[in-house]
Amino acid sequence: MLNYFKEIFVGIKSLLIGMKVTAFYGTKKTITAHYPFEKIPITPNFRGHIDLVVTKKGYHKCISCGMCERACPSGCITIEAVKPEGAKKKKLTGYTLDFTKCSLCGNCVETCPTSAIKYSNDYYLVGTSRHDFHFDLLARAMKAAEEMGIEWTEPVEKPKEPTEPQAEGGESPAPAGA
Amino acid sequence: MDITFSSDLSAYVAIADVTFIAFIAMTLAGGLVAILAKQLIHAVLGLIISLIGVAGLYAFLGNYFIASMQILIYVGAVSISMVFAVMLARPPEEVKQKSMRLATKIALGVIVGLFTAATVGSAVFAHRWSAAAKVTSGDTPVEIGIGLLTRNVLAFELISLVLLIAIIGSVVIAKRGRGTGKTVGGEEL
Amino acid sequence: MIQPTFFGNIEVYLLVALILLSFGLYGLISRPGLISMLISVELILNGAGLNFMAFNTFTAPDKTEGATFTLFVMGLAAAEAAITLSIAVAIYRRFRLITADNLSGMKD
Amino acid sequence: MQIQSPNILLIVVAAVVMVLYVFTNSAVLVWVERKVSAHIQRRPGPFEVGPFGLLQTAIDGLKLMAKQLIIPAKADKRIFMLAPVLSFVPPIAALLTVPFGKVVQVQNLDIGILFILSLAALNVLAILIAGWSSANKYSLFGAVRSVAQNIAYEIPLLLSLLTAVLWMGTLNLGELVDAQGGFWFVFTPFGFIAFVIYFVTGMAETNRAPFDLPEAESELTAGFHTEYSGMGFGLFFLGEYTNMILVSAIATSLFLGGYNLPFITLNGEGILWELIRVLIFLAKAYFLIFVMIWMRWTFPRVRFDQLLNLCWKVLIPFSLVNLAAAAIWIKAVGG
Amino acid sequence: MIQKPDPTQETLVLNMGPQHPSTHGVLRVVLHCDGEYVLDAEPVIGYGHRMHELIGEVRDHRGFYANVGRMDYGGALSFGHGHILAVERMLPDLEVPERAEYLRVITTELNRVASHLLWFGAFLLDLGAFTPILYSFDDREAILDLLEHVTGARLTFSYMRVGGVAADVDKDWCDGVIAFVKRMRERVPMYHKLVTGNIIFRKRVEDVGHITRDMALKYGCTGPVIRGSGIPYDVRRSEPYSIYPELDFEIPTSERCDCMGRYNVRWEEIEQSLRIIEQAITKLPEGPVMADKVPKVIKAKGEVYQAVEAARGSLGYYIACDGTTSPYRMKIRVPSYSNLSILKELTRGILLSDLVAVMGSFDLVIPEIDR
Repeated sequence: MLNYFKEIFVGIKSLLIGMKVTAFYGTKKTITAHYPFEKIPITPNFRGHIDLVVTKKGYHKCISCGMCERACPSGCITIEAVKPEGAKKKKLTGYTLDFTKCSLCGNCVETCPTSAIKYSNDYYLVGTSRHDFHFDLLARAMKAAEEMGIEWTEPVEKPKEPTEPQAEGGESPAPAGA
Repeated sequence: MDITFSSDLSAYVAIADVTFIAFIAMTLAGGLVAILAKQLIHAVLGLIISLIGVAGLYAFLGNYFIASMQILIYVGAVSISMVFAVMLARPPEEVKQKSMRLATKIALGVIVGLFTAATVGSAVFAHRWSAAAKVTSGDTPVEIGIGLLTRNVLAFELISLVLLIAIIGSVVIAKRGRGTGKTVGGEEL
Repeated sequence: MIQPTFFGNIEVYLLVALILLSFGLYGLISRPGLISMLISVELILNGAGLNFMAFNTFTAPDKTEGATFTLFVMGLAAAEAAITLSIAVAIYRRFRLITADNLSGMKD
Repeated sequence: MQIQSPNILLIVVAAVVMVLYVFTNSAVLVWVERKVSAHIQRRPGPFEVGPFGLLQTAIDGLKLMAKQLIIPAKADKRIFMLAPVLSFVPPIAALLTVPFGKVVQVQNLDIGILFILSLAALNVLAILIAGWSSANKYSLFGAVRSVAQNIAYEIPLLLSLLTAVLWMGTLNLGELVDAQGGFWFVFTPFGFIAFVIYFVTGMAETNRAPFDLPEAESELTAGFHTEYSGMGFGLFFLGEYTNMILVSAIATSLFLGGYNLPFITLNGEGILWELIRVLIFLAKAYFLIFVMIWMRWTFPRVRFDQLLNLCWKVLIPFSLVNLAAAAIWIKAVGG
Repeated sequence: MIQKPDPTQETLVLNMGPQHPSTHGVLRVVLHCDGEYVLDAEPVIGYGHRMHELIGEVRDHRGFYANVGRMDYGGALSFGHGHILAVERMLPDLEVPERAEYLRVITTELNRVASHLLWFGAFLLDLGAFTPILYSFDDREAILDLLEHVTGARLTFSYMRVGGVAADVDKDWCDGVIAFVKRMRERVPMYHKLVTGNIIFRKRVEDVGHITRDMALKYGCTGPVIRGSGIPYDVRRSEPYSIYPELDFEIPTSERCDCMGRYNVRWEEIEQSLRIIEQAITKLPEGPVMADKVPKVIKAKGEVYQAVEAARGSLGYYIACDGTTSPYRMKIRVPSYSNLSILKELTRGILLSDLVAVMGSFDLVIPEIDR
C-alpha cells in the first residue's frame, strides 16, 4: 500500500522534473542555422569531389600517369591523354570525374605522385540530373584559374623539341564543364 | 396538454416543425437502415442515426436531460460496444443464409410487423388522449433524481444490481470463450 | 396564438414509436444474426422509451415518472447489450459464426 | 407550455461564429504547438510565411484542401467519408454551451455539462468507424485501442466532473462558474484532486501524447487516420484541436472559476467588463492547452495496458474516494 | 519460412515494415498478433542488400575500405578500424606509428559516443518522445564537427589508411575534444533527468524484453545487448587490439537483462568512452601518422580474422587472401544480425508497443544486417 502511494508520488515528481528540463531549454536561444540565409562555415579539410590543382604558373600538375584511374575502386575517373609526336611527356586532354559513382575514399588523391588533384570544398552540390555530376575537371581548373586571375598557360616544352601548336592544346576540352 | 405560441413566433414554429420532421425522418430512415442493411456495421450506424433522431424527439418533448442521456448511454456506450463487437467478431455476410428460409423469414417479419402496427395503431388512434388533471412536479434532473432515490429507490437499486451482474457476466462469458487453454510465452492469454 | 402543426401532437410521437416497434419486430424475426437481433431489440426499446416520454409529457400527472422509466429502459438496454455482445463474441470465438439459428449445438 | 424567447436566429449566427472561431482557433493552436515544440527542441519553428510564421497554418490548410482525397479501394466509402465529419462537428456543437463570459454564451442549458459530455462521446465513435472503414490493420488497431481506452478514461473523467457538480449543486455551466466566484473549486483539496484527474483524462480524451495511443506514430504509423489524405485528415486535425479547447474550457469553467480572477469576482456590467471576462476565460483555457502541448513534447507515450492500469488502479480509486469525501464534507460541513 | 496464418486461430498477420517508422530502415517483421499481443515475430531481412562482401572480393583492400563505413552509418569508424586492422595483420612488415593508433582510437570512441546518442534519440522516438532526439543530436553535431574537421566527412568517414590515418590533428582539435568531453559530462545529468527518471519511460522499458544470460549466449548476442544481460564481454578487453590494453576503462554491465539494462549500459559506455578519449588525448604521442614503408599494392596471402568492438557489438572481418590484390573470400560478422535473430524468441507473447521498445533497445542498423 505504501509502495502504491510512493510510486504515484515519485512518478509525478519525475514528470515535473522532465517538464522543468524542457521548459529550461524552451527559454534558451535556438541553436539551428536557418540554412538558405545562414551557412555554417565549412572546415577547410572538407572532402568534396576532386579537382585539379591549379599551380601559380596557371597550369595543372597532372602527368597523365593514370595512377588515380587505377586506384579508383568505383572507376569514376577517366583520363584522356595524347603523346604528341616527338614529345617526351603525355599531354592531358581530358580528365572527367563521374561523381555519381564516387565513394569519396580518397585513394586517387593519395596515390597521385605529383599531388595534382585535391579535394574541393564544393559543399552545396545540387543538380537536376545525373549528368550534372559528370565533371570535366580540366575545364573546371581553367575556370578556377580564370577566377584566381591567373592566365591558363601551357608550359613550353624544352626548346630543342619541335613545339606543337599552342592554342589548340588549351582549348581542346569542351568549354562546357561543371 | 396544449402547446401554444404567440402569433409573432410563426416563423420560429415553422422552423421547429421542419426540424421536427427532420428528426422523425432520421429516426425512421435510421431504423430502416438498421433492419435492412446487408453489412452489419451499416446496420449499427443506422441504429445510431435512429437513436440520435429519437434523442431529438426527446428534446422536442422538452426533456433535454433524457435526450442527453439517450446520446450518452445509447450512442456513447451501447452503439460503440456494438461496433466493437462487430469489429471483434467479424461476422460473415448475412446473405449466406439459404435464400428459401430467408424469404420465409422476411415474409414472416413483414406479417408480424404489419399486424402489430395495425392492431396497436388502431388501439392508439382510436383513443383520444387528453391531458392529465394536474401536474405535481417538474421534469428537471433534480426532480428525476429525487424521484429515483425516494419513490423508485427499489427499482433504482435493482437496475444497478442488474448492471453489475451484466458487467460481471459479460466479462466472465467473454473471458471463458477465449480459446482453449492457449498459452503464449508461458502465460495464458 | 398559433399551434404547431406537428410537434404539439401526441399522435405523431406515438406513430413514430409504433413504426419503430414494428421495424424492430420485423428485424427480430427476419434477421439471422445475433447482433442484428440485438439492434432490432434496441429499436423496440427505443419505441417504448419514446412512448413513455410522449405520455409523460402530454398526459401524465407526474412529470418524472416517464423520464425515470425511460432511464430504466436505457439501463436495461445497456445491460442487455453488454451480455448479448459478450455472448456473441464468445460464440464467434468457439463456432466462428454468430447466426442464431445454428446455435442448437451449444450444449457442452 | 409557453416558449418565451425565440433565439433560433442567435443560435444560427452563433454557430457560424463558432465555426469561424474553431477554424481560427485550430490555425492558431497549430502555430502555437509548432512554435512551442520548436522552442522546446531549440529550433525556431515556422518563421517564413507571414510575421513569425503566423500564416504557415493557413498555407498548410490550403495545401490540405488542394490535395487529392484518396479513398482506399477496399474501404467502406460512405463510412470512410462520414468519420472525419463526425469527429469535427460534435465538438463545435458542444462549444455552443461553453460560457466564455457572462453574456457570451450561445445557449445556457440547464444540463450544459451533460450535453457536452454526450457530444464528446461521439468522438470515439468517429475514431472507431474511421479505423474500421479504412480497411487497414494499423487503423483497426488504432480504433480498437481507442475504444478500450475510452472505456477506461471516461469513468474517472465523469467522476471528477461529478465531484465539481456535487460541490456546486448544478449542471448548468453558467451557474457552475457563478457558484465558484472568486474562490475557485481548484482551491479546495477535493477540487484540486478532481482537477488533476480531469486534466489527465482530458488529455486521454483528446488523444494527445502521452496518451496518443490510437494514432501512436511509431507503433501504428498513424493509427486510425493512416489512410486519410487531404481534407479528411484536415478535419480530424481540426477535431483534435477543437476537442482540446473544449476540454480546457470545461476545466476552466468547472475548476478554475471560469471568467473570474482568483478571489475576485467580476460582476461588472457593460461591453468592456464582458471583454475582460472573455479574455480571462480564454487566457486560462489557452494556458491549459499550453501545458498540454508542453507535456506532449516532453513525455514518451504510455503503453496501452499502462493507461488502463493508470485509469483503473489509480484514477478511478482516487476519484471515487475524492467524490465520497466531498459528499461527506458537504453533508457534514454544508459545502 | 514465414508461418502461414492458421484460419482457425484468432491471429492477425501484420506486416510491420518494410516501411515503418520504428524499424529504422527497410526491415520487415511479420507479426502474428492476437489483439495487441504478438504471438510470433519473424524478421524478414534483405531489402537493402548490396553485396558488400562480394564487393570486398572484387575490389582491392584499399578500394573496399570506403565501403565498410556504409554498412553502419552510425558508427562508421569502428567498421573502418576493424577492416584496417585485419588488412594490417596480413602485412607483418608494416609498423603502424603509435600516434596513428591513438588517433584511430580517439576518433572511434568519439564515433561510438555519437552512435549511442543517435540510438538514444531514435529509441526515445520509438517510445513516442519527440524532444530527446533533438537534444542528443545537438551533442552529436558537436562530435561530427570535430570528426569532420579531421576526417573531412560527417557520416562515412573513410579516415583510416593501411599504415596509419589520412590526416593529422593539431593542438586546437585536441582542445576541442577536451572541451567536448567536458560539455558532454555536463549534459549527461540533463538526459537522466529528462528521460531516465521519467516514470512513463521507466514503465515502458523496465522488465520488457528480458534476455537471460543463456539466451544471449545461445544467439551470440554481443555489445550492449549481452552486457545488458550481465555478461562482461567486450572485444576491447577480451581480445585486446590497438592501444586499448594501455587505457584504463571498465566494461559496464547490467544485471537487469531488460531494455532498461541495455539503456543503462549504453549510457555507462558513453561515460567510459569519454574516459578513453580523455586518456588518449593526454597520452597522444608526437610523430608521424603514416608508416614509412606502405606497399603501394597490397598482395597478401593467408587468412585472418580480426574482431573489434563496434558501437553495437562485436564486429569481425574474416579475410582470406590467395596472393592477389583482392581477397579470395571476405566475410563480415556484424553485431546487429545476431542481435536481431533473438527477436523471434524474445517477443513471443509481448505487446506490440513492447516489440517496438525491444527493437529500439537493440539499436538495429539495417544496412549492417543487409550488408
